[in-house]
Amino acid sequence: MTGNIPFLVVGVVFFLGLYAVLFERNMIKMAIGITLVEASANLLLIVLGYRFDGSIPVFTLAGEVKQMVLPTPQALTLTAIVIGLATSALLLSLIMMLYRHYGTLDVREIRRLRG
Amino acid sequence: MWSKVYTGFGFWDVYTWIIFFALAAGLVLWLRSMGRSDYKKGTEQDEIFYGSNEVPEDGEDIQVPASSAYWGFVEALQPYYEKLLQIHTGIANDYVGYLVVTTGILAVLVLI
Amino acid sequence: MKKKVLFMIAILVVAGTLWGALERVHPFGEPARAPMDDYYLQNAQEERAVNNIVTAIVFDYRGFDTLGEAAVLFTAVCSVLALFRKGGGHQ
Amino acid sequence: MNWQIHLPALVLAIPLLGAFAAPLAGLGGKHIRNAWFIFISVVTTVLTMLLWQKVAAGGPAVYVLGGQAWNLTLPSGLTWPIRIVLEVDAFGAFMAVVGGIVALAGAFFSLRFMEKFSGLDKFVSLYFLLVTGMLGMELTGDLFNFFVFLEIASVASFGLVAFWRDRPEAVEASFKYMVISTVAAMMVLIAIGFLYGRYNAVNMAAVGQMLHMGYAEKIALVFLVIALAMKCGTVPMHMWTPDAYTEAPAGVTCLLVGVSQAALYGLFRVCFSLYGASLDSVVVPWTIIVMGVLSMFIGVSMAVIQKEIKRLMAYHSVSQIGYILLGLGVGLLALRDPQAMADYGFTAMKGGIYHIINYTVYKGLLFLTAGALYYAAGSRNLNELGGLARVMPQTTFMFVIAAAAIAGLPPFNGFVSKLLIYESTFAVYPILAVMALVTSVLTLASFVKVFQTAFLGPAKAKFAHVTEAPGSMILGMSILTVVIIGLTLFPTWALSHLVEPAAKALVDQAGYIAAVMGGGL
Amino acid sequence: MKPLSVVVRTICDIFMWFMAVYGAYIIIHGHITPGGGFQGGAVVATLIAFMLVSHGGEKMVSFVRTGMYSAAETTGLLLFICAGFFGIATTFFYNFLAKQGGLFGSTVPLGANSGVLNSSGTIALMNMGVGLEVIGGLSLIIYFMFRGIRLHVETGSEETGHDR
Repeated sequence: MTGNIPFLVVGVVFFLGLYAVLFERNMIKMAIGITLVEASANLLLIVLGYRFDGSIPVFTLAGEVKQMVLPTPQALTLTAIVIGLATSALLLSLIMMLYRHYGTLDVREIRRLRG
Repeated sequence: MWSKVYTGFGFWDVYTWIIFFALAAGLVLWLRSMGRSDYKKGTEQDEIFYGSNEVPEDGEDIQVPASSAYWGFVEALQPYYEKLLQIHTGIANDYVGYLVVTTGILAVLVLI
Repeated sequence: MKKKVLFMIAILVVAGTLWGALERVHPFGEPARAPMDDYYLQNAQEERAVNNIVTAIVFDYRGFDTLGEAAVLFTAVCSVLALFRKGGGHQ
Repeated sequence: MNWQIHLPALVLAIPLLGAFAAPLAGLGGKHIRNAWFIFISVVTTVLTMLLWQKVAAGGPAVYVLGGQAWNLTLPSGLTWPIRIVLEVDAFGAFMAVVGGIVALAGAFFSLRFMEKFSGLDKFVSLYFLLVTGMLGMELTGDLFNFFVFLEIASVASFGLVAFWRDRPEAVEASFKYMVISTVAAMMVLIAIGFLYGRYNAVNMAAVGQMLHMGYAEKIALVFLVIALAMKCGTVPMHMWTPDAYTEAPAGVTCLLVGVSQAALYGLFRVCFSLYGASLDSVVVPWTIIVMGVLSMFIGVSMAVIQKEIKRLMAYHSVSQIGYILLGLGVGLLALRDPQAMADYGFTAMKGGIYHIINYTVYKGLLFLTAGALYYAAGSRNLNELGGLARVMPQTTFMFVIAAAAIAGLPPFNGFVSKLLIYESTFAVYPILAVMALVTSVLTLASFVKVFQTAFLGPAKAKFAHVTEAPGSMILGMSILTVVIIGLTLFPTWALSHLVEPAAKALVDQAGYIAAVMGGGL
Repeated sequence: MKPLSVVVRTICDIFMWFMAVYGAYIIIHGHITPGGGFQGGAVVATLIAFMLVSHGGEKMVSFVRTGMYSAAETTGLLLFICAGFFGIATTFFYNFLAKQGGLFGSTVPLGANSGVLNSSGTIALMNMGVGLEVIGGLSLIIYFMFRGIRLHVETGSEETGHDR
């Protein structure tokens, strides 16, 4: 059971991210929540690809290697990190624009579009 | 290309429909041509009937605004619409919340 | 208030099922079978003359993903630039 | 050498090249940029049609990106693909054609519509990236690649929705869409992570071949279904739809309709081709059906009370998505029972898939006419509009056609697909067909309201100066009008050449897997 | 943003060029050592953030030529997609340079080795393309987000759109 603690961490980070998105009123905190959800997804991929006693999948000056960790999750995570970065940059820019228009960061006051 | 669309219970054929439509239109036009033809332009017959009131110049005063359309329908379903508008809060938290709630419900249903 | 409780339960259910599913994927650190990754580890260096297997996957075996990734970054840059563009009429 | 084998890759690479080179084209000034915009759009649309023709003639097209040969999915005796494989079966090619048509119409429309904005280089780039994302979701055969294209489409649509950034509502709509959509995209990524961890493969066909229903797979299915259903705007995750569709520029809204169809494609690709035969319970089909019925009814009843023309149409798109979900959900319900499939399931799927093209085309046209109204009259509020049929006869004509089609009036194309859906869902549960009929009536009612308030009525002094929309906008709208009339007059041809192969390809999970994995299961 | 103290500025002036060189190293050696185009590009783009923090916004805005960064971004992307297009004789994205001799065409010894820079074909080329793109893109994001703050302080000029 203790061996699976990384999986538990993924669940906890996902929970915290969703909590921040659902219950925080401040938009910046919501953005932090979204990046936490992204982090949990990336962590999930990395955790799935780990092998005990595995070294990094790079042969340069590697010495004697018995086995390497799975490389595909790392590649997928690289892509997912860039996507996460792109979305967070855009999200923060949108929040800046919203602050300029509405003069507040409280998400409950940004509700001209409803009904 | 010219055949019918079978639905398993019936069929749909656009050409039959168009022919029927053309026949009906022809019938209507024929009936219309049988009517009286003593309509004169420029007389009282030509004017808009507005409840025997003066007809306003700008059309805006005649038109029924869109928010008054289907007033009775909306009024009859008032409790339903109140509930519906209550859901559409416009708060981003709630929108994500509905997503998560739906996921939770479906997850529980699938796992049972 | 009722809504908050509902959301809290929903988050707990979703995160809990997520964790439960993770526990059943495979034990941590011991992927049961990894034919695709073993293929990369064994053959990538020979096929593409590259030492860094992750780079080989990122730019060759799954290169199209990386093109998409570059496109996402480009999209974000375009969007940010469009948001903060100098306003006013024509260019 | 036959260049047509590269079509699946070219369909994605050409708009991407168009997006990357748009800053260069923008250096040359307005005319070169516009020429580039139109040129790439036309080329993309033509390529999608060629791709459809190729798939219709020769079966599913696979394309191995970066492989030694385009069809070498399994190199040297391996039993799993190691590269990204584009896989286009009849359903994917059909969706690509639909997307290509709306992309072309939206491009023509945007030429004049966007003229008053600055930063148009960015607009052209974002538009092509949105097209790439949409087509990529429809052509790819790889789960992670699907996620990447989903994100391209999402991020591009956030940027485009907020393009008029001086309007607070536009930024607000973009923000709301972004928050919910990013969370959903991360759910997709987590689901892909599960499937990767279980089977060490991210290819749809390879995963589909090995799939056994277990705990992790169930959770992955739930996450994929809900996230993709959210992306196409089903109740109760539909709240972003009216906001985003209303605030995006009209040409982009037309394309966003196509993007929501791409998400729908992903949903059904996951349900039919990835899970398919191993989908052992009726929970997921019934969830899709229930979500469809809810979408139909709640969407249309919200639409009836709207005052803003685009918002009304956006709620209608929620309700029309419900029809498609209903049709294909009934098909999914009947998937494991050959008798039911032959009785009503296949008809329902044909109806659903036919409704996809119908919905995309007429909804795109409706959004374009709303944009033309907005361009000409400067208002979207139905309380203010009135009497515009006198000054905008062409727009009015096209609006009437589209409104009749969406309301399901015979003989228009919307009627045919709705008829197929009514008659097949009646066999499952009569109440479903009744709900669909009621929705159709309410749709007609709300479009009568739009027609009566915006186009009919006496001329208003405020709109005395209004003239007909410019030529390129009319051209963009008439492309879609021609498609609607074509689908109306030749429903049999459309059903037998476009829809039936797509439905067959969707049901045929073994064929989808065999195209990549080769041979039998 | 206000400039920081002279100590910070001096250290940053020296240090940021090391960062640029380090980033370039990571990009160029992407196929040999851990790292690659994105990571190296992010390191180089930190240069702008460094300058923004240490020297303040005015200096950064006067230093940055956005046209250069846009050009770097577009060049990188076009290099990337063209590297994909050139392989279309075989398939789109085919690695047509690997093990052919010539540019990036050397072979490497199997197993652990000390790395050959001139290897791996289009992988190295694409690394550079992505590196250029990320340098340009991230720098532009930082620059424009900062300018967004400044626009807020000044009076932004409004665009009218269609509400004539």
